[in-house]
Amino acid sequence: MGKKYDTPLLDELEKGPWPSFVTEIKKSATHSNMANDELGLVEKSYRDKRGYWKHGGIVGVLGYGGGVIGRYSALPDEFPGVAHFHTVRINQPSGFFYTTKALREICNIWDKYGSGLTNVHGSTGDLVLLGTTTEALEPIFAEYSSRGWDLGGSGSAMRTPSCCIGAARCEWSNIDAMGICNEMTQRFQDEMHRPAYPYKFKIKVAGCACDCVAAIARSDCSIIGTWKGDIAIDQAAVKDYAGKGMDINAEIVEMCPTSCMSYDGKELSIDNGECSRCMHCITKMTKALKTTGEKGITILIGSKAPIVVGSLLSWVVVPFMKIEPPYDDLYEMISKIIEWWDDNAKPRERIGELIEVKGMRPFLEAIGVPPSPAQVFEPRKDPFFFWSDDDFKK
Amino acid sequence: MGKKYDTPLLDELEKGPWPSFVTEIKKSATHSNMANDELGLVEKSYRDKRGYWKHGGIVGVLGYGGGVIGRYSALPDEFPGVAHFHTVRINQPSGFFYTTKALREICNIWDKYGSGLTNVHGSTGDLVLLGTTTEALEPIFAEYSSRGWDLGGSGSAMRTPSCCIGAARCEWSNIDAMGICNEMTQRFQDEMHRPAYPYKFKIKVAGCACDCVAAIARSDCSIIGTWKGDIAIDQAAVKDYAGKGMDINAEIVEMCPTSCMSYDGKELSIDNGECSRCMHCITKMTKALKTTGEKGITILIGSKAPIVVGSLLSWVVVPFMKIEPPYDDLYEMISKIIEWWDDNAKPRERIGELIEVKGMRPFLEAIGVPPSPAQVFEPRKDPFFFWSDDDFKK
Amino acid sequence: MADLPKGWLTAEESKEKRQTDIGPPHFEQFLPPVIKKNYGDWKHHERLDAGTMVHEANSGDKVFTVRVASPRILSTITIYEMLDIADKYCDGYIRFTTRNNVEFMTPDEGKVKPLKKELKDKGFTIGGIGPRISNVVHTQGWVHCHGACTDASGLVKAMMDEFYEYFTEKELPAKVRLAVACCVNMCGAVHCSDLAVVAVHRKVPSINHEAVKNICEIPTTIGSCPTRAISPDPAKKSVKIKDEKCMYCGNCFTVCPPIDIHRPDEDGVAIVVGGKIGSARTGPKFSKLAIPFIYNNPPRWPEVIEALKNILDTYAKGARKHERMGEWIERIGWERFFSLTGIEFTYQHIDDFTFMRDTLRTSAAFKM
Amino acid sequence: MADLPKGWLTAEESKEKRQTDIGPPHFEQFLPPVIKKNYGDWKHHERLDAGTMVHEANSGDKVFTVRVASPRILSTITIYEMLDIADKYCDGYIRFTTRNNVEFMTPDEGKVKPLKKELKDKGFTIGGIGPRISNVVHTQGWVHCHGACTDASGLVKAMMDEFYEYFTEKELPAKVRLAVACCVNMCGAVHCSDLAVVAVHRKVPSINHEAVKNICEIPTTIGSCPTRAISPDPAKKSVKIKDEKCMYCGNCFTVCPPIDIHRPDEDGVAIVVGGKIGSARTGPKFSKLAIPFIYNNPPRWPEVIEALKNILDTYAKGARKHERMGEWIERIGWERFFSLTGIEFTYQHIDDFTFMRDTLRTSAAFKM
Ligand code: SRM
Ligand code: SRM
Ligand code: SRM
Ligand code: SRM
Ligand code: SF4
Ligand code: SF4
Ligand code: SF4
Ligand code: SF4
Ligand code: SF4
Ligand code: SF4
Ligand code: SF4
Ligand code: SF4
Repeated sequence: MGKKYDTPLLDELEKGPWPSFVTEIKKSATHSNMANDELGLVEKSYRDKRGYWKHGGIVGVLGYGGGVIGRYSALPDEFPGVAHFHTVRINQPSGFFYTTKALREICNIWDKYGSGLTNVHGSTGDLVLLGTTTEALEPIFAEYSSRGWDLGGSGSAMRTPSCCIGAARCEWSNIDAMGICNEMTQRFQDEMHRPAYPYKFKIKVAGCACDCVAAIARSDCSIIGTWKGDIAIDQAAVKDYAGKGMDINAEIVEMCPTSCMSYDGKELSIDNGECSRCMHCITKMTKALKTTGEKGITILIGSKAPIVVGSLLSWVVVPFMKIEPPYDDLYEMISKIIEWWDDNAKPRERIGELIEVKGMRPFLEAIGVPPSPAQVFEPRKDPFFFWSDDDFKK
Repeated sequence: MGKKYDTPLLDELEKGPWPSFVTEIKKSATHSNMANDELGLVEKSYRDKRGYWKHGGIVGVLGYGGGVIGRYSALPDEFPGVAHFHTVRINQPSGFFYTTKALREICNIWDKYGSGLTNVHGSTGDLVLLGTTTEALEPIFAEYSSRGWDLGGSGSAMRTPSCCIGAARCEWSNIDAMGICNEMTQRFQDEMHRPAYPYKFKIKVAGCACDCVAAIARSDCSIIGTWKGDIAIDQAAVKDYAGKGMDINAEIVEMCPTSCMSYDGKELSIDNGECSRCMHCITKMTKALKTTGEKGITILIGSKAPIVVGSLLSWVVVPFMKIEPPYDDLYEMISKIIEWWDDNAKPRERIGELIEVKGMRPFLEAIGVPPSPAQVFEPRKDPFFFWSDDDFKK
Repeated sequence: MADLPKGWLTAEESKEKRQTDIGPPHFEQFLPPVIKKNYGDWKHHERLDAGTMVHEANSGDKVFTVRVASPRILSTITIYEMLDIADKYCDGYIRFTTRNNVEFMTPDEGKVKPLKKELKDKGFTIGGIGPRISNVVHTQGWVHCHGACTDASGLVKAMMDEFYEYFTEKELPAKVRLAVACCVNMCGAVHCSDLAVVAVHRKVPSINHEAVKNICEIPTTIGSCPTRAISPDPAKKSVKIKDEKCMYCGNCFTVCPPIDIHRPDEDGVAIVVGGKIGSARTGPKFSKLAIPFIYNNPPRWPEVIEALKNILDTYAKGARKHERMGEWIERIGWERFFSLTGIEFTYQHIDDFTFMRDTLRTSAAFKM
Repeated sequence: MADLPKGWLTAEESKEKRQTDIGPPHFEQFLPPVIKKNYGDWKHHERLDAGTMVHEANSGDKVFTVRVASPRILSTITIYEMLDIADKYCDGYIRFTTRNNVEFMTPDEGKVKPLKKELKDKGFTIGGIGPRISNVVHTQGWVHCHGACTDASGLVKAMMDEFYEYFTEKELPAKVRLAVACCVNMCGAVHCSDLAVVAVHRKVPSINHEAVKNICEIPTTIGSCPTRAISPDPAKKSVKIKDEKCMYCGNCFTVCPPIDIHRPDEDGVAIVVGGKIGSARTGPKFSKLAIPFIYNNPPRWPEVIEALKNILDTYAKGARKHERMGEWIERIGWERFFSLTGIEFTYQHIDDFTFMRDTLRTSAAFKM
């Protein structure tokens, strides 16, 4: 396909060293009419400072209620190639690893049915295929699913869980983040494909408190690996860091949020009982410090973007839980969490919002988790607290 | 009057070294029938674990709507002496200074008309006379007012302003706290005596951020003395503190919340631009450190107890204001603040609660105060902010 | 008209004598001369002991202050005793503090010792200055208030008997400000104190519908409820309360007395900790819930005293110099506060009211 | 039935081949052998330069990772280019990061240099590791979303051209995580990023009543409004909006398209700062408002870029090593952030929404 539109504004965005999305669209435009019209449409948006997309209609594949975001141009006559421009969300493999063979196959199919444009990956974690038509959906699904790929979530459903690289390559991972993520993705297939929840539900799994997958900020259920035990210190390695110029007092000891470390110029020591397991020292001295003892997870619940009541970060619900493959306990816990939400939420109410309305207690009681100071930064400030009949029986 | 009741429970509270309120009641009971019955009533309360007072009716003196708290016993037949047991609130002199002559006179009058029991002082700051009858109120008022004493506030009115000792005896006072308090008390006489507000309104004045009168926690309008300028250091006095055993690094430098101090074992230095004027270092080294430069006040608004929406601490509204006797500017500012509240509040809505409902902006606009980062710990977190036509004109 | 009690002004006389809107006397006339002279011109001060300090003015003048405890409920008789002492040693001046202690001042160093001796001899308690426990800010209790769900004065007496030495002598890491309130109206400082007691109810109020009908304004009553638990009961021309929504604050009782919140057998107190007021180092802080409930046990509330002592002792052991209760707790973390004190953490501790969002932990880092 | 495009499965074939609920392929088959072998058994790692790190396993094995920028909108053509390189140097394995960078891994140290050379030669940008700016988490923008009130990809391109060196080379005190969202739905990380841009509207939406009547569910529409600005308009069988209450969030538009929130001439972006996600040192933090509004100025939004640069430069100058943007600002205080950056503080900065109570300053201590 040749050049169809003059795009003086977008061309500006091909200048400069950072890889250009305009170049990407142009590349696809060499073989895709859809991508070509996308270029024209976006140029017009740049000129008019506004998008030209209509509200998405409900489109999808047979038996599934999600996985495709319907998208129609507001200017189908002017840009017929993007009259339909749906996206297809494909469940990414946990950890975003691919063989070139697999990814090439994915791309080949997409070249056949779609615009050739992708997002690798979407913000939730899906492999996002950007721009196809309604009639292409069934064959696309058949092509991918027959090769072992399934659609991701959309609508009021479980969304594709996502995770950090975890145990695969990271020495700090307290858990098999990818294993857990994959397992949960598989177990919640039905809930992902047949939206029956009050609203979306996202799971993200991080191997440690660094949270390289932003679980605590962007998932209704945030699973974070942690440990119960001491931080073992390799004093020779400490010396090595000092020798290489690290100012251990300034960079480590004084930055420890609990002030539980000390360094006398020779030996580093940690008052482990006071460590909050924030990860700072470990990240800066990975050769010298190693967690020991029991490994497990903290489950935090409720984070989301600002609509409707302001952004939420996830709240600690289960301070520590031991888990083992095939993660039945975790699956059951998440199921209970979702069940309570499903039973109580209004439509379009996320679980964090619901907990804020109902209070933590009914939620904790429903999922069978006892109160713990780990769940709060500080106790309540007002004297306005409820008593249940149970409390009187005690 | 002799002993009228056995008070085995209260007698327990005469044991132990701390001065006993029971002893006080008994002392008054030697000459007051009211105090005697009070003793019996309170003993009964101790036995039954409950108070025996009815809801206060509205009583007072002619032309005033407040200053007296009506109180009636729930058991007037059993304890006729406390059938009426009203309290009279008297405006304390700012700073709680008295001559023995004046206080003796106050007590003499009270012995004549009341139970002989007092609270010196009430939590708001009034000199509280505890227990009299309705018929005694007019003569009591005549006795006191003819000697220069007036009633305090109650009900939906300005309450008696209160202050720390300030310039009278405290080297840290940036303002004449007592002078300001007295001036405001005088200027708001009408508002104190003729309740016409939506609810109570309290003013407290502290000479510095130590806030020895709890202004920031317990007054709708909290006035706190502050300064713009450097902290002058007397290095000889620093040396003296060190010599006397003060660990200047641990006690001062490391406790400075802005980390703007340093001490090399000899000289103390302060990066004044980064000082938040928290007062810590000054309070611990009063002989070495002294504020210099311009003096003035910070006005904070809104603190109150937890009913209805949880406790509030006052919020910074005017970060810095220069003031001078006779404090016209301050009076006008407070008047504007009250006017906005009076115009907008529902009955029983404190100004802090109203600001929370309306937002800071309309309040600041009404009183003519520009936005300032000093008013917030941090800016908003959500992207949900209003724009007015004025903003577009700019 | 009935006979007036002895010495009372007649109605006529009263009318004649009364003045209005005069406000309090100007403080100036009550200032000791040394204070008046050096007003606004003080140089520095020093704490001489738990109950004595000296202020030095730039003029070189000094004033010595001796602070004495007060039960705040003072009989005129006790006040007269104090005034006599003030006449003898302080040129007829006396002052009270914002925490209701009494201050005796003199510019004459020689008078300090005899003054303190006489105060002690007369049974007064000297102290309250410096890093100690000062007087307790408290409320009316059963002595005077209709709403009281505990007695404030009695609790204060029992507390201060226990903590007596921390007033008169022993130092703590920093000031520890105590407060007691006899209901959640908190007429005092409970909401911002280092260690405080507040009386709480635990049962939904009962309603005397007949009386409500006659006495109460229905919309005001409904509007008074922070949790919107109250709705109209048109049949009874009264109101009804949704049990699950009521958290027993008693605000409805304040505006409508026939809604009775008192249940002597289920009432008691909560203990809160970690508040402060001054902006020194860390800003003002609200008190937070430590123990949600202990039954009223007059006359000396031993369980409450024990609980307070446990918290104070743990603080005294753990805090750094100059570190207030709340600063100590924030440094070690609330999870550690609960493990160190052995206090049980309950559902009640978890905020479900206005500050909920900010108090739930949004971090994977905490102590185990 | 019309002719199928070339190579498409027929409806029949599709039906036959399709499988459901299989989920993604298990990741194991995609792991490079060295990763598979040492899975869960890594010892430590080291950052070799801005785009390279090496992990060492307890077994002694090593894996070298080279990270490459991606515009995230990738044409299949570019992906093929990457795959060819991965075939050549990485035994046919490739990975993407949670911030959409591409990672090339090899256990063979000797391959690292030629790999990097080829990547550079082919125009790829290596970097993003360590205390630098990594890729920008962003959203669809005008490229795909009906709601977009700015273009995300364009902004990202302009930003990263400016900050290019901070990706490829130059260090900052700590990681600086950037994000862009094209509307307040914030499909990404804006709410918890060090420095981020979010598109905002500033005018009350207009309502096409005819269409509302036909398309929208009225109760849902009313319920969607966070500030309860929407009420029924029975006459029009539609809804009306109370202007003073609307803060232009567009949630009504999401559930009811005929409520048009777009006003190209008054739309633009806000800049937020100081968020973070990890719990290292200080807990996760929300981003806070730095600049409430800058007009959309495509294609390169120079005013936005300048504002971001100003903030980044001020941070780079002022922060301590390892100190994230939000940690630096909290250490110096927000009042100082505004004075150092010279950013105007406006009414919009003062929270009047859900966090208002905790963000208003309740302390007499602040910097002047
Ligand atoms: C494609 C994607 C953005 C991207 O460029 O990557 C996306 C795109 C849309 N999001 Fe999102 N969201 C995407 C990740 C997110 C995230 C980030 C995350 O999941 O980690 C968030 C913030 C976290 C959260 O869930 O709160 C997010 C918060 C929202 C919201 C606000 C929801 C809320 O409760 O706060 C909406 C509004 C809605 O659901 O009505 C929304 C709605 C939408 C819709 C469906 C528009 C709409 O109004 O219905 C967008 C479709 C755009 C299009 O035409 O392609 N999207 N959305 C992301 C999904 C790709 C994937 O599957 O991997
Ligand atoms: C590759 C990636 C995980 C993945 O599964 O894709 C990753 C992997 C690592 N992270 Fe991360 N982080 C990754 C996203 C994140 C995120 C999420 C995000 O940015 O959206 C965070 C949270 C950011 C935040 O707090 O706002 C994150 C917070 C950290 C931290 C904690 C930073 C801090 O606040 O101090 C560290 C420790 C450090 O930098 O010293 C870290 C360190 C690391 C490193 C690279 C080690 C290092 O020395 O830099 C990890 C090595 C494990 C490995 O084998 O790769 N990673 N890291 C992600 C790379 C994204 C990218 O392309 O740039
Ligand atoms: C006497 C005193 C307590 C004391 O022992 O010292 C007191 C006593 C009462 N207060 Fe108070 N308040 C007293 C200072 C306070 C303070 C402290 C202060 O002013 O610094 C507060 C907390 C600060 C504040 O204003 O929020 C306080 C917050 C309340 C409240 C809750 C108001 C609110 O908006 O949160 C009420 C309830 C009400 O007004 O209906 C209340 C109501 C009452 C009433 C009038 C009872 C009622 O329900 O109407 C009490 C009468 C008791 C009695 O029978 O004597 N009192 N009240 C204090 C006044 C003495 C004086 O004038 O000096
Ligand atoms: C006398 C009194 C003011 C008054 O007008 O009555 C007072 C006066 C002084 N205060 Fe205060 N404070 C007084 C109540 C308060 C209060 C209010 C309260 O407790 O309700 C506070 C706020 C408490 C809080 O933060 O919770 C208060 C916070 C301070 C502070 C800051 C404490 C800190 O957090 O570090 C200091 C400085 C210090 O202790 O080093 C201080 C220090 C002082 C001293 C005594 C100096 C000293 O070395 O101890 C002041 C001497 C001035 C003077 O000439 O007396 N004063 N001081 C009050 C005595 C009450 C009592 O009988 O115990
Ligand atoms: S979250 Fe922790 S375990 Fe996972 S990649 Fe990041 S640092 Fe490693
Ligand atoms: S993990 Fe964090 S809290 Fe624990 S010792 Fe290291 S820096 Fe300190
Ligand atoms: S508030 Fe400040 S000025 Fe007033 S008495 Fe206390 S320390 Fe002195
Ligand atoms: S007043 Fe406070 S902030 Fe200022 S130097 Fe002293 S301790 Fe530091
Ligand atoms: S706290 Fe409650 S019960 Fe006690 S005096 Fe105040 S209003 Fe009355
Ligand atoms: S006690 Fe409080 S919560 Fe309960 S009904 Fe009355 S006002 Fe409402
Ligand atoms: S941020 Fe808003 S406009 Fe952008 S993709 Fe998400 S929903 Fe669409
Ligand atoms: S834009 Fe938001 S605030 Fe305005 S009417 Fe719509 S939903 Fe309500």
